[in-house]
Amino acid sequence: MSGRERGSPYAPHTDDETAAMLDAVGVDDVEALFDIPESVRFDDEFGIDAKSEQEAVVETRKRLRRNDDLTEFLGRGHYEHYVPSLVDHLSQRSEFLTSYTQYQPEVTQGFLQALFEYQSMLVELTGLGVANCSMYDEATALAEAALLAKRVRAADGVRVLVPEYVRDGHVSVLENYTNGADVTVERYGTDAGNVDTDALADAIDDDVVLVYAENPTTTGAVEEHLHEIGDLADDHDVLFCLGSDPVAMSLLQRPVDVGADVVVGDASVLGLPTSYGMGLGVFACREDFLRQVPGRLVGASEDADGNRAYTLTLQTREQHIRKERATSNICTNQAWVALRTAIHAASLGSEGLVDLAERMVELPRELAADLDGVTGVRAPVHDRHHFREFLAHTDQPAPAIASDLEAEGFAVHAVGDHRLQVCVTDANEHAADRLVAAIEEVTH
Amino acid sequence: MSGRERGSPYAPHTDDETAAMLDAVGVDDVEALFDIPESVRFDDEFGIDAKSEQEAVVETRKRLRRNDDLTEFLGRGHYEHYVPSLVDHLSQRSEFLTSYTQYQPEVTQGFLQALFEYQSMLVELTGLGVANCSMYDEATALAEAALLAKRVRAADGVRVLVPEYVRDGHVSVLENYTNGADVTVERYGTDAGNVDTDALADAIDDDVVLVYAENPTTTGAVEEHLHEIGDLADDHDVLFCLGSDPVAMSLLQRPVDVGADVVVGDASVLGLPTSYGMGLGVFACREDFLRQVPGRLVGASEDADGNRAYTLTLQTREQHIRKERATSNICTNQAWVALRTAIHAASLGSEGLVDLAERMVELPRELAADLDGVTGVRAPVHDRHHFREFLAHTDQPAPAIASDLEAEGFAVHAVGDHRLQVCVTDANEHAADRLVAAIEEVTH
Amino acid sequence: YDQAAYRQTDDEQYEPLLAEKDETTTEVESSLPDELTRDELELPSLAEPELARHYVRLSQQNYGVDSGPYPLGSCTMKYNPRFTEDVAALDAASVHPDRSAESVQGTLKLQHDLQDYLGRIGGMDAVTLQPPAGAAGEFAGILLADAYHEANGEGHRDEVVIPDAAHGTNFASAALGGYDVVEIPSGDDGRVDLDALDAALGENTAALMLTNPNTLGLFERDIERIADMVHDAGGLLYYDGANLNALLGRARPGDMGFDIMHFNVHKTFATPHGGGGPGAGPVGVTEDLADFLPEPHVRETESGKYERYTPEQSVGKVHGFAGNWLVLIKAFAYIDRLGDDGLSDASAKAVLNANYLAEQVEYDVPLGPFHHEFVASAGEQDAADVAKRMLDYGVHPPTTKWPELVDEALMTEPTEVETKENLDDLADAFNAVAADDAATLESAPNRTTARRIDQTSAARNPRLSWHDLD
Amino acid sequence: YDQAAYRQTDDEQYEPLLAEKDETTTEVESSLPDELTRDELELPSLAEPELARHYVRLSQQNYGVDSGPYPLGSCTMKYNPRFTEDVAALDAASVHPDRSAESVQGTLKLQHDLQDYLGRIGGMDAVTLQPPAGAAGEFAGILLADAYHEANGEGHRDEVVIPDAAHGTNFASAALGGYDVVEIPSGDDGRVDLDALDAALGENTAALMLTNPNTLGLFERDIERIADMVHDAGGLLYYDGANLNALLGRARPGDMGFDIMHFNVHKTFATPHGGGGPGAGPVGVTEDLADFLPEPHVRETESGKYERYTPEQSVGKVHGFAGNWLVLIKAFAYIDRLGDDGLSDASAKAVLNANYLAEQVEYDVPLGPFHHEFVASAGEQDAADVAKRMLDYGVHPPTTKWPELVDEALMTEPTEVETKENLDDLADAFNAVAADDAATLESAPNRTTARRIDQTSAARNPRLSWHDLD
Repeated sequence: MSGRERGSPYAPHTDDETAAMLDAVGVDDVEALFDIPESVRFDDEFGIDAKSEQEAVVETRKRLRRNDDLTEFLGRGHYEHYVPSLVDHLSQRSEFLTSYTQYQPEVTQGFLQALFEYQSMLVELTGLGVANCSMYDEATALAEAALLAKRVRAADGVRVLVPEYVRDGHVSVLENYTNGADVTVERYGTDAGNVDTDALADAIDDDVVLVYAENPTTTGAVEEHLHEIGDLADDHDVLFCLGSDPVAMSLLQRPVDVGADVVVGDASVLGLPTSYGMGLGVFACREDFLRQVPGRLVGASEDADGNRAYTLTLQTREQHIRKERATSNICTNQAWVALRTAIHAASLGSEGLVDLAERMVELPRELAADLDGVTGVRAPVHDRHHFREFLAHTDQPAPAIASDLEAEGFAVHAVGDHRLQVCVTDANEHAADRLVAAIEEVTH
Repeated sequence: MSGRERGSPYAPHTDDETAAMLDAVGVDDVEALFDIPESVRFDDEFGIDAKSEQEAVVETRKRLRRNDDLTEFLGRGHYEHYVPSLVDHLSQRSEFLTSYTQYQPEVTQGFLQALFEYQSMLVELTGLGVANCSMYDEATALAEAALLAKRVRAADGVRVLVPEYVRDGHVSVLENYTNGADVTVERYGTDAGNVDTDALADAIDDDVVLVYAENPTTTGAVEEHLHEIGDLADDHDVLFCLGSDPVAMSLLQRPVDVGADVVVGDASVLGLPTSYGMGLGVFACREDFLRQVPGRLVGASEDADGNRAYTLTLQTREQHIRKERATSNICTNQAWVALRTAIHAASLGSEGLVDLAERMVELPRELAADLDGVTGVRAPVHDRHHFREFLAHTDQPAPAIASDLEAEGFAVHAVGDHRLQVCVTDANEHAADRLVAAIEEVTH
Repeated sequence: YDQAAYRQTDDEQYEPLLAEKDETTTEVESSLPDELTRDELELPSLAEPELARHYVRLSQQNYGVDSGPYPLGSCTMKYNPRFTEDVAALDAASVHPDRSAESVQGTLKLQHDLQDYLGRIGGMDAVTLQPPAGAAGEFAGILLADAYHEANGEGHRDEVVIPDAAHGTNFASAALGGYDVVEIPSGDDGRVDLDALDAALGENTAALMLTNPNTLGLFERDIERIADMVHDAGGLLYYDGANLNALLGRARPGDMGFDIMHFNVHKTFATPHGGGGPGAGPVGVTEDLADFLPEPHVRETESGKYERYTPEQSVGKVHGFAGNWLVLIKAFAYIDRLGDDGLSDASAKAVLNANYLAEQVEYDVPLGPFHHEFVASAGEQDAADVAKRMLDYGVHPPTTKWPELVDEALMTEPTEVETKENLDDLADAFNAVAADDAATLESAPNRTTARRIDQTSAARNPRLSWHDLD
Repeated sequence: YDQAAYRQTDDEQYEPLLAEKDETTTEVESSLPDELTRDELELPSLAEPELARHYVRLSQQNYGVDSGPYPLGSCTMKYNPRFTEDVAALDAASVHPDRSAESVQGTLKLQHDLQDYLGRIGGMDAVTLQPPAGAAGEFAGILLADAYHEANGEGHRDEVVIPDAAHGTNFASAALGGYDVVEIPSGDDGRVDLDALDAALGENTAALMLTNPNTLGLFERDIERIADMVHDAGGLLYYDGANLNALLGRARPGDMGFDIMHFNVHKTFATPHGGGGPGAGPVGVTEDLADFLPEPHVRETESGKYERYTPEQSVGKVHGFAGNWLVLIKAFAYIDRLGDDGLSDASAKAVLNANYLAEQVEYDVPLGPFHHEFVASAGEQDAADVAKRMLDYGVHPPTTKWPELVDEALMTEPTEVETKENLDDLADAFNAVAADDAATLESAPNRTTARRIDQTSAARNPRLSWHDLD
């Protein structure tokens, strides 16, 4: 640009303007404004070359193109559904994308209303009284649930029970977040892909603050013992936290009806493509925990003219006011993903969501049956209903099969030595027959 | 959607609403509203299956993926420059993309101003007094220029002279558009890639209404005889129409300075990627032709509060008012492409545009020199300055070389039996060395 | 200071003229000889943040279909599905028109399949995709008719007959083709007056150009008789596709006796109008005219490949390359998504919406029965004022003062995308304006970005670029 | 009727609540046994045109950086280059986190290269990308400190020292890690009070968390002395990266003696804040702490491939998968585009802008010299009212009432993306408000989508979903 020195392409200063501003500030050189002792001055370079936009696009693209183009049948907590084009187009609008947290509600009514609508959808899906407007992901939301349970119970040295099917990584996050609060995380047993309620009954006691279960489970089974878990939790005055997602909740038992006190999960199953694990943490709970809720809440109010208006509310729970006594340290959350999720959900509507969910029951049923027809494969391993995914037993070593399948263009999970986990949704169902053929191929 | 019958996904009617509306209209069935004689009723089907959005995306994508992924060194009137990302993001904004022609200026000030700015840029680039806010492409703009010349001269049975280097297809369009006005199109000679001014002097006469030349020419030469052409045209009271584009005009002789009365060209070289020939017809001319200008014009005015406002103006030239006596039949033009071009041009600014143009002089110089080093290749054919592209002589048959290059992943033009035409811009320069190597390879 | 995006103020009007912001003059220096270059260039030069803000703000001063109802009669402003933008933006769609046929089989197949779809929808034997807009399609159609008559030794036919209520483009396109226009008045019922038609037809008739349903929203019930009359006179029947959205799956121009037709892809197939274009105006013809189509045309070979070829008696070209191809991709994707069910339902709902709205509007609505649009009469009010006042009620007004058959015409086409609630609200706006007094109308609009704009001074004192501003 | 997009009216407020539009209840039917399914679901069900209009309208009621200056102190709201959106949206970026390392070499290389870039920029030996936001980065840093002390047999250290002017997240993150917070008051000069620090440090000190430049925009000139004091006490020095945009290319946390730091990618590397996130909070550490980083970490092998591994004493995980990866791609692309020159210039211009604006503002601006932000005092005025009134002048106000060191603080950070003209206009807005009377301030804003919103009743009578509305 004319009169603009080389530098940041996003700093708009012409040389003349820079000079006038330096003059106004009273220095000759911008370096004079840096009040940094010489001894800690950095006088080297990072060694990163400046590039044109075109070059920068090419550089990032070149790296990403090293990824193999595989058709993924992967799930285990991160899922893909077809995202309508409109989600991209609307969420990319400048006013949404480039805004900050809604500290000035009078000029951010649009985003506040979108978040209010997101919260409302989660309230409808869970049946619980309160949903916040996002956590990072399912793992951190679960951790926040445990901390909420601890606060609600106000107990020392307590335990949280999670079933064996939960991903190790999620448990690690849970432990990391709760260690500081002297919470111990314990696993309890499962039976044929569901919670083993006897094992849970044995493990549960009055020093437990939270028991967790999932529906569907990480290995894809529909959980059939939710009422019993809820009852067991009630018996011991323990909070019952259910892990689920908006698609599953649109079809499966409503969390509030099985006694869930908190619902966590990943809502980015609507709104985001596969994103290397980027998520949208659901956090919904009973209304009586309202003042203990972590994260941001949008509430309805009125403006000076008496018109309905939205605002962040109950902020005294939050770190920027309550500091070390806050209900959470969260500040930046996943608002824009929540916007995308809300758009996706609204574009499906009730019926679209239920239809999608029902397909998530039928597709794994069909694929499991097809795989069961392959010699040396037995599917599903557990005699359960499944949602999106299921385990398959393989006579041959599963890791080798998974590796061979990559060469054929498919990605599946190997879980242990003789189990594959296969996830099928609207995003990959078109390739399900080819997957079966490929598995047949590589196992013979 | 619940309560919504199968049909158009973009018709929002629920069954209840449809029923209520039919009731209000007083018919039982929507078919009763179609006042079509039975004898011409269509009672068959088109045989096109309805699809989900996902399926429709896949279907179109599947077709397009049959295209080979070649690095193109193609030009000859359709060019690619890197389009900044912002052009896509801004032009895709709903308010721009989904609006109609600005018949109600009070609610379309945004687009009107953008088009006014586009016109202003063209006025600056050409030096001429008036630029309209778009024609379809260079070929149709040239045709409109010929028709304008005929109107201005008010002559019968007249001739238009175009140089030999113009694409046959463009001449065909010109002939088709002007036949009805009894205009004859004649070619005149060229010399070493430029206009042969002697040939032009021989051809020009008082029955000529327009003489056309290009800068750069379709084969990439910078035209060195513009002043002479302008003088020849003046001598015979003939309009001089120059073909160019915004990038070339930012560096090469200013059209008004060489006596151009009309400038046509393709402005989509800024703003659009390669698009199978989709264009943006430039049309600029002397101010005294104002009432004869084809197409739409945006003008500045004031609103009732005295504030500056923009509006379509001089509409009495247009078909919707003047009908068969209009200056053109154009209605829908290329407004959205003009918006993209304006954004691209503004993002480059004067200096960015001039820099880009200068690279378009340097890149073909370098590439021609490299190709000249290949045995059996001589480049450039013409001892001229070049812009973006040039002709290269090949000892071996050029069509066979072009065909072999496709197998190597490159597309170039074969022009005649022993000439390649090679176009190099910021969009493909990264592959120029590989092209040279590939040509070396396939010619040995 | 410029007001933030969320609100306009009266006293601090934002006037974001690029040129006034940061104009810079660049001295041109080049490796070229001085005499071959210009001296300087003076264009605004903005850093990206300001550029983004400029256009975001301009966009916010613009009304689109995504802003609300846009019932411009004969313009068929319907919702533009965004997935079509995505497929048109695919890398694989971005190829040069001079690529070899072998290397762009995907593009050729898509061209071929769209030709095929449009042929089925219009009842036509062959379709060219080359015309870059509806009016360009009309002109191409006239060219084809011209070539046809010429080839049949009927080159003397130099008249095109057009009803008075037809689109202005019909007249201009015929004139562009070198034809004399014979305008015929409409009958009292708003349809073609057969006597007038009969009188107009003759040995010099090259074609009749007809819109059906016509611009009043009325189906030309006598279409078969009209076709016979035109054909008996040796002329061709041309179908203006502007109102095809009213007939999808119910009637086809080819079946009605039309020989040539154009499609307006934005009106029928929901491609965005983009503030004035680009459009695309594919032209369909019957078998007799197929040999005259522009080149290159695309066909499937016996081996299942696709090739370009020049029809035997091709008229040549009507666009420098292949027309507005990116727009055509969007049209293909739309048709492919909707299929028979969707296209047929689109027409049904478009017609239902127009009829429903016509019922709710208190202005006089003469003629009928209507298909996709109706023309109300503003009566004693000035239709242009009515439009301005409707802006104050937050809706886009209909097309005004045309066709002239109806006094102070309000030509209204809601399309299939509006809900009943939207139509009720739109009717409320119509009816509120109907009750407004003349002074109110004349001073409207009051709630828009700009108030009433002085068209007269704009035309009398044309200021068409920055260079013309103070 | 809802007003068109271009203008709000007072009497016809658009209230587009999805739930009020077209709510539908769906009876759930399934192939699953009844007892495993819910009975019904009641969510709004909109056809696409209405959905598009709903969100387009909502967006138009929202202020973003593309709408104008957004000088929220400590939030660093700078322009978000759009090309980074494009690369994050590439198909190749969309992979599942459980993919084998062999099959996602591209993603791993990008992770590795971003780790490398951040290490160079921060002067750190190793960087994890896993924390999904700045606060999550703080917490991860505390975890690392905890593991480090534990591994060194210093598990008794249970205090984290934090200056009073620090971000609230510092306190909350330390608490989340199980630490007691020892808050120290700032000195009169707005910087760390060394005596207070000395008094706070001891054998139980695990870490000092420090922002530099601090939230007043002041560089902690005694940083080396502070580092020595903390290290002598056996503690670690934690760098809060919120204000790193002030130092790029001028000073690096690692060189100042910090052991752990986090980066806020939106503040320093221009990723969009998206109305509240997603962010990303990579954490850098010195060599001594590298073995404790979360798993999986990414490294290059000798063969030039990239692999995931678990650092020897890894703390485990702080996010279920790999953090907010799509955001990190944008950060990489930004850094790669700007390079040394651009990053260094960004800091220069950010600091110049803050100092220039501070000069133009007529409110009292105590302390200094400033780097990227300054804190003015609204004096007798209520800073929150000042903010509301600034909205009427069309600009986004600064952060208010914090840090508490300055009375009625107006914490202002224009960032490098504003032009001189914008800053002058912003100063005009500040100064106009400074001259406004109390009544005017209290009744503001008047020109916004909503007028002053009642926060008290929102909190007292929480209505947090459609179900709570009348």
